[in-house]
Amino acid sequence: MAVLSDLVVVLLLLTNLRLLGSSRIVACIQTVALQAVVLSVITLASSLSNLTPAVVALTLSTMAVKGLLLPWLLRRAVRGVGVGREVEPFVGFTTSVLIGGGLLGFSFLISKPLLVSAPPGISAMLIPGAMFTILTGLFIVVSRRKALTQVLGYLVLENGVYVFGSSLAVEEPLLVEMGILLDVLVAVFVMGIVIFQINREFDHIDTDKLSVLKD
Amino acid sequence: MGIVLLLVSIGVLVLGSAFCAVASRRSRWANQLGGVVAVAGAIPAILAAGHVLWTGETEELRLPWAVPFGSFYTAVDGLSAFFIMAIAVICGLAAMYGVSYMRHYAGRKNLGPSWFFYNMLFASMLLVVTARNGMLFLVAWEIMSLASFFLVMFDHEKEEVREAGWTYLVAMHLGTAFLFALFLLLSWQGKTMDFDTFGVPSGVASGSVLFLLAVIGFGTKAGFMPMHVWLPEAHPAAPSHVSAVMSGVMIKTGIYGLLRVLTFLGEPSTWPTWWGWTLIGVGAVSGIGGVLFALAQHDLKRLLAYHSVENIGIICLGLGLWLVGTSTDNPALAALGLLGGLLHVWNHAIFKSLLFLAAGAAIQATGTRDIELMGGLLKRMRHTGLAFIIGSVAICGLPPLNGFISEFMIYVGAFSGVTGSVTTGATASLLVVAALAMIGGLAIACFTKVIGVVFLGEGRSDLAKDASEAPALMRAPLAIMAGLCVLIGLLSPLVIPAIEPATRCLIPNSTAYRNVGGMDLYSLLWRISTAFVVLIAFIVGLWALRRRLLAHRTVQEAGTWDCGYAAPTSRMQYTASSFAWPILDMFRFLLRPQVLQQRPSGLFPEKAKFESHVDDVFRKYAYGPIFSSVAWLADRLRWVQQGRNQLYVLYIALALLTLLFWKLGVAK
Amino acid sequence: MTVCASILHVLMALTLSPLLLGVINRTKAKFAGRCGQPLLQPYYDLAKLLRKGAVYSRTTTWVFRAGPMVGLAAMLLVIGLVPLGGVRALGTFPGDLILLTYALGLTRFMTMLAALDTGSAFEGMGASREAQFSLLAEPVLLLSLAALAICTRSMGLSDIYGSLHTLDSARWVPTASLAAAAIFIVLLVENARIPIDDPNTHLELTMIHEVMVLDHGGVDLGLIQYGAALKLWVFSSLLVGVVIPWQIGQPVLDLLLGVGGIFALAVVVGVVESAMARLRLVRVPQMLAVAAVLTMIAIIWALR
Amino acid sequence: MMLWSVILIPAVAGCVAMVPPLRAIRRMLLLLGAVWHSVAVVWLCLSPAMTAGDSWIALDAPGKLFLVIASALFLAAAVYGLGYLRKEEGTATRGAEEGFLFRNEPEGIFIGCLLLFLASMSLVCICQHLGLLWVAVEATTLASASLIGFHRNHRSLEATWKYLLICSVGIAMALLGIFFLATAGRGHVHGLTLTRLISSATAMDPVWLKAAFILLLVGFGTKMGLAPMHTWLPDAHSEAPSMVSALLSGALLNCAFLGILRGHAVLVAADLGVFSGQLLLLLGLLSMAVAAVFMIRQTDYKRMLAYSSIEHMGIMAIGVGLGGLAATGAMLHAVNHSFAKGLLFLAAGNLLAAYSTKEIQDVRGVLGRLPITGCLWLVGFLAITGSPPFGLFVSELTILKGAIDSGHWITAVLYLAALGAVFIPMARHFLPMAFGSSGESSQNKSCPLEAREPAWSVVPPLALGLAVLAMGLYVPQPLWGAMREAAAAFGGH
Repeated sequence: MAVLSDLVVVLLLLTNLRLLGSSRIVACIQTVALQAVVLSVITLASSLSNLTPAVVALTLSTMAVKGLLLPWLLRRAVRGVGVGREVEPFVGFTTSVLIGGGLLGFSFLISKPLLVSAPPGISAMLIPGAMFTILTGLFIVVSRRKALTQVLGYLVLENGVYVFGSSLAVEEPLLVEMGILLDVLVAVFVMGIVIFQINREFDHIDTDKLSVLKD
Repeated sequence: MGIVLLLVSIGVLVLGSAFCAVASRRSRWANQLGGVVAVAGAIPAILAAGHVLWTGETEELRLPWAVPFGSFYTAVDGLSAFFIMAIAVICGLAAMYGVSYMRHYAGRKNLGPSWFFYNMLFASMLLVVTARNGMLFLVAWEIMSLASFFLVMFDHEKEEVREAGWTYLVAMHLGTAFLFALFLLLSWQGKTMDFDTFGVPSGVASGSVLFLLAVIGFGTKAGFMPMHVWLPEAHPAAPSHVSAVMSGVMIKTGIYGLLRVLTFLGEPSTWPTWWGWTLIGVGAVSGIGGVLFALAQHDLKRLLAYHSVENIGIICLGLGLWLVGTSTDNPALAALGLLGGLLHVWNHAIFKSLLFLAAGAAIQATGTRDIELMGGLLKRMRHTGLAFIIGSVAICGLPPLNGFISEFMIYVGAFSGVTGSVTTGATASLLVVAALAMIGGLAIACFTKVIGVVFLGEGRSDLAKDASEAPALMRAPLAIMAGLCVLIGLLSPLVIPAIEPATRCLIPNSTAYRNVGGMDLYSLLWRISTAFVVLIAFIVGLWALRRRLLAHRTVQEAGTWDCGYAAPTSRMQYTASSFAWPILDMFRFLLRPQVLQQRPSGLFPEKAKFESHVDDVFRKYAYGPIFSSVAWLADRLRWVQQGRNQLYVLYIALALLTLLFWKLGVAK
Repeated sequence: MTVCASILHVLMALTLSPLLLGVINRTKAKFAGRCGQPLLQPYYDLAKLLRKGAVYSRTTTWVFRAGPMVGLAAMLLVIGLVPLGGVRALGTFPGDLILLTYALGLTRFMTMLAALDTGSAFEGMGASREAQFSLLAEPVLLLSLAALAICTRSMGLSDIYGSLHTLDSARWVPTASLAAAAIFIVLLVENARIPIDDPNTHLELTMIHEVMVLDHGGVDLGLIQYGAALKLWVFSSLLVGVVIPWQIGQPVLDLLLGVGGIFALAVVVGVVESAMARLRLVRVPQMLAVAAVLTMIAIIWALR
Repeated sequence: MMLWSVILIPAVAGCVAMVPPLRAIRRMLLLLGAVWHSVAVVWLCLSPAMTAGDSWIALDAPGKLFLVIASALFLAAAVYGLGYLRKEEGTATRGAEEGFLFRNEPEGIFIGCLLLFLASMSLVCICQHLGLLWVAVEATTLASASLIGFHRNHRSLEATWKYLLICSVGIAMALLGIFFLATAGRGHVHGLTLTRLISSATAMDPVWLKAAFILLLVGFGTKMGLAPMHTWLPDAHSEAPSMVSALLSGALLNCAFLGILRGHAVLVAADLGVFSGQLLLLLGLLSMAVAAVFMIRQTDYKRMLAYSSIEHMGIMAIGVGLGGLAATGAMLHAVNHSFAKGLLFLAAGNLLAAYSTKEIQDVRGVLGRLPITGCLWLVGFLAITGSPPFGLFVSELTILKGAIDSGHWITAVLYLAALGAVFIPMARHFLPMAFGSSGESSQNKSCPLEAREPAWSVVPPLALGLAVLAMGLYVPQPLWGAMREAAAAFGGH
């Protein structure tokens, strides 16, 4: 059982590395979708012992929203905005992957004291995995130029948090989980709208140009 | 009875000021109203102060006030009454003057607000000296600062006025910050901030810390030398009757605060001697520095403002002697220093307001503040000129006026310290004597300059040549104040008892001053009064003699003897710059004067020019650099906010990781 | 008895003080090898001036007329305050030295105003110099008197001078001599004697006191000159009280001794005037600074 | 029931307002929503306090406090907004900076989002369940995003974008923190309602608790505008319409603060109050310093106000961090600051309308041209800098007294220094704007010298100003008691 969940976590790590490595935005979107599937599997795996309908519903809806709806939205955005790939990010892709390795180690490091007093019965890989996903998300937001990529980064971050929540935290009431999911959905939706409008205002979404407001 | 009267007057003032604000649509009407309100407020306050000074007993009143730590706890004791008297008299007289002075603006400006703030200033000053609760005091204190700030801003169309206002506000605010700390320490862990719960928090902060906080906080308001920078900016900017009030009484509230706080600092005998030394040092610096800077000014009101710094210095010297006396157990030194200092508070209030008001009249008549453009005004403004000369004689501490009395008492105190046995007292006293003598000489130089250049000789510009005497309503206060100068000068033994209640708040049951060098203080003062009377008698006698001698002789008019030069013009008169230059030159190391001069050259030189200008060295070489360097630093730091989203998110991430690292000890 | 002596002293001061000027002039004349003006010349001048009419500049105001009167009145007051050696002053009280100094200040103040009232460039110049020098001279005088006060532990001039010689010499001699030197310098400055100022020069640019009274004439000038004479008497008696090292204890004799001393001092001044040249104006402050230092030393010694 | 109405009525009204054909009743809806909300809140305050129990929705003392603030401020903003929208109505407006034309977003969406914003803020105030709290806070972000982007020029869009991204990322951290809390309580606590967490706080695992608080602090701190996570705040406040800025800085920041307070309460209950207090102190002082630094050379008066909000958030954080008396002061300060800042932002809106510039040096002589606004501007300046007789003086002094009485000398000194350091540049920038003659500045040749001040533009700020003044002169016992009660929720007294 633990082996299975460990393997899934490893899969999660790999998706992160792929995100760091690839420059094509569509590919990234697919990866994020894949990640969504993976983490819903994790949720299932972590609560196999007591499989309530609520959990199932939640997992399915997560898969639906994060795995299908959001990617679809984002792809539309990509088509609408018409940017294919992330050109010249602040940090090159090879470097990003290397840094990703570093982040992985780092996340293991900061997870250690937490693991010491972690509640029993969860795989040792999970906390570092979640941490690593969160860090990856942050890193993408920080290191990429395109607004769309940053949205993706935000999604990855969100996924990391979600992994943590759904697997570690006690069974959340369905309402809250749904609320969280809804928020994420709307957030991405609004971001998409803003990106559209920005695109209309200055026919590009290169966030470099979005630094007029400063001191 | 006294306190009730006082609250009545405060009420009158607050209500009246509200009416002024409402009436601001009709400017002239608001002007009349404001003056009336101020006078109406002054009368009960004077009665209250008089009553308390006469009976000498403290009256207090406690009302609840729903503000944390606050209560409406007011009391009038000798010290309060002493200051109330000064405040009420000066504010009332200045208001009379102001009505006529402001009429001049009625067409162009809306006078309602200005009177609103004037009366608020008056009321808040009364409240400051009667408040017995920290919150109440601080609120009154800040209202006082703000009201005076808005009065300073009266002419806010002028750039320099706005600059002055800013300087003033900032100085006041920073000073008040120290007062916050001071009061909170005094009321340490108290549920309320009533004064009767105040005390030195043992084990938390020593009395010396509190003393220094008080000296800085209140000194900023009083204008002690390093913190005085706002004073020469703000006073010239304000309308003259406001300058009179600010310089005459408002800065004295700083002295009041210092004295009041000293009463919380435990048994006087336990005070360290260096407190007294501090005050004496501050006093010497403020006194000499103030008069030196005054000597260098060409702006009449700026000059007078610097003289306020000087006189605050003199007061400080007196108080310093008091502290040294108490701590070295030299009662005569203490009592005389305190009496002299307090009397000088009154005297300075009178003659400095007198000077400001007279100066205001001259400025309104000529339309300039630059003394180099005035001259010969005594012929056109006889009464104003006379008042100004009387004020000058008083402020120089010359007999037979009131200035001499207070300085004399400080001197005598110092001498009794010198001739005493304790040497610390002696050294301090000698410092005081030297400083006072120095100040006296410089003051004489400065005021001969002012009178000579402004009122004597011939008009130096057309502005001065067609000046005309001020209206009666403006001259009446001058007359009253001048009369007070003479009265206090001649009848000093009758004035001292009015100060004793105040001193009793600070030196309980001390009659030390009854013995000065083996003579009772009162009989000593009576002798001085006799001497003054004799002096006046001589003058009158000589005047009669001269009249008899000239009775049957020819008295004719002619041009000034100019060593054979036929056609002297008014431009050939000695300028203020030239008059002051030798002295400025002696002190150039301190004043750093900038000379603007064009030497005569060639056989038939066309024109020559000499002008000296002195900036406030503290503003220019101390505060200015600090401010600009901070601004520079801030500029360097602005790249932090440079518009990149990525960077901003990075900040968040870094903050998070650092905190996790630091707090969870992951590092180790 | 002592009171009679005091009154006598005042009367002598009022009557004899112009004679001092005469003595000084005579001494200078003798040194110059001239026979010089009669001793009583100052009296003749005064008498003549008082009989004259007056010419006033159109520029001037009442200040110009008040100047001489107030000045003289203040000097008369001072005469009543100054003791002469053992002879007590007419009026004395603790701290009268302050009144004395400030009365002199009043004289100076009014003289300067009167000078400025004429609007003449020269008189303005004179007033400016007067202000500069006097602001140094006044503290020196006050502090040197303070030194004596410390020495004798008393605050009234008469007590100071009366008790000075009763102390043991080791305590008062150094202080007194230093103070005396300082007072002598102040005397020269305040009374416009060479080497500070030349009372009978005719070059306005170089003058201090004289230039301030250029525009006065007749009665006013008379009052001024009489005032100047009294001023010389006052300073002389302040100095003599210190330098004459013994007192008889018999007031009238003390008075005669003191007056003798004053005239001797006048001769000394005359000698100095004929022996020395006039200093450059820039040197005067330095001279006063020296005096200040002397008083400082005197005080330190007294406090020791 | 009443409690639910506080959320639902605005929410429904908002949704209705978004329906295109209803343009007629739209503004009416806005007003109704605001008025209803405030009526309901008053009713709630008067009705006896309910015990939170285990319910998700309950009105405890801190929630009540912040709810009152939000409601009052929203009412003022709504009244102001009606006039504002009437003015903005029309095809296109000219941008203040670059001066090109742009089209505002549809009024329906704006009003709708305003009401939804109110609803979500009310939810934040009254919800007792941390997960729900997070949902609500994120909802406020989403609702306010389109308010900030009301003028669809590229400056406001940029601001919106930054706001969205930074806040979403930050809030995500907060969510993680909440999960950490849950994990810390695993085995002892079930569910994330405050009462449960607090009751069994001592049994929780300290390491996870600490980590949780750090995450909450950083996450909600981003929303609250604590340095160094404050970066979105100046942009958003300067680009949003003025009454939106007023809501953001007066109500929204408080809501975020409430999130931190909840976490702090749990830690206090677990005897880790010192730990969380220290962190709050640290970030508070840092925020004050940052605000001071960026005010010195500020050229845009709305950004200036934004930085002052950062400063005051710092002050509140310090107060709460100190605990005890200071915490009570912080609660008082929250009220005072919201009103004063609301007043200033609304006044700033009038300035922007009259001078059509945000540059400080182009605005001169307001007293001459807009007398009432000028006075309000000065009053606001004095109030926000904590001069008597205004409320902020009382609260700032209370916090200082708390610091001194508890012997936090360094904090007290730094706090005073920071107050001074903020005052100087503010005076530098505010005074020349109010005073002087309006002929001096370059811009205002364009618009008429005697601009008129309609009632809607001065009455709301005037009301707020009077409120602040009253708070400074009269803090009745019930009010003070309420503050103490609110502070008591996290170790104040």
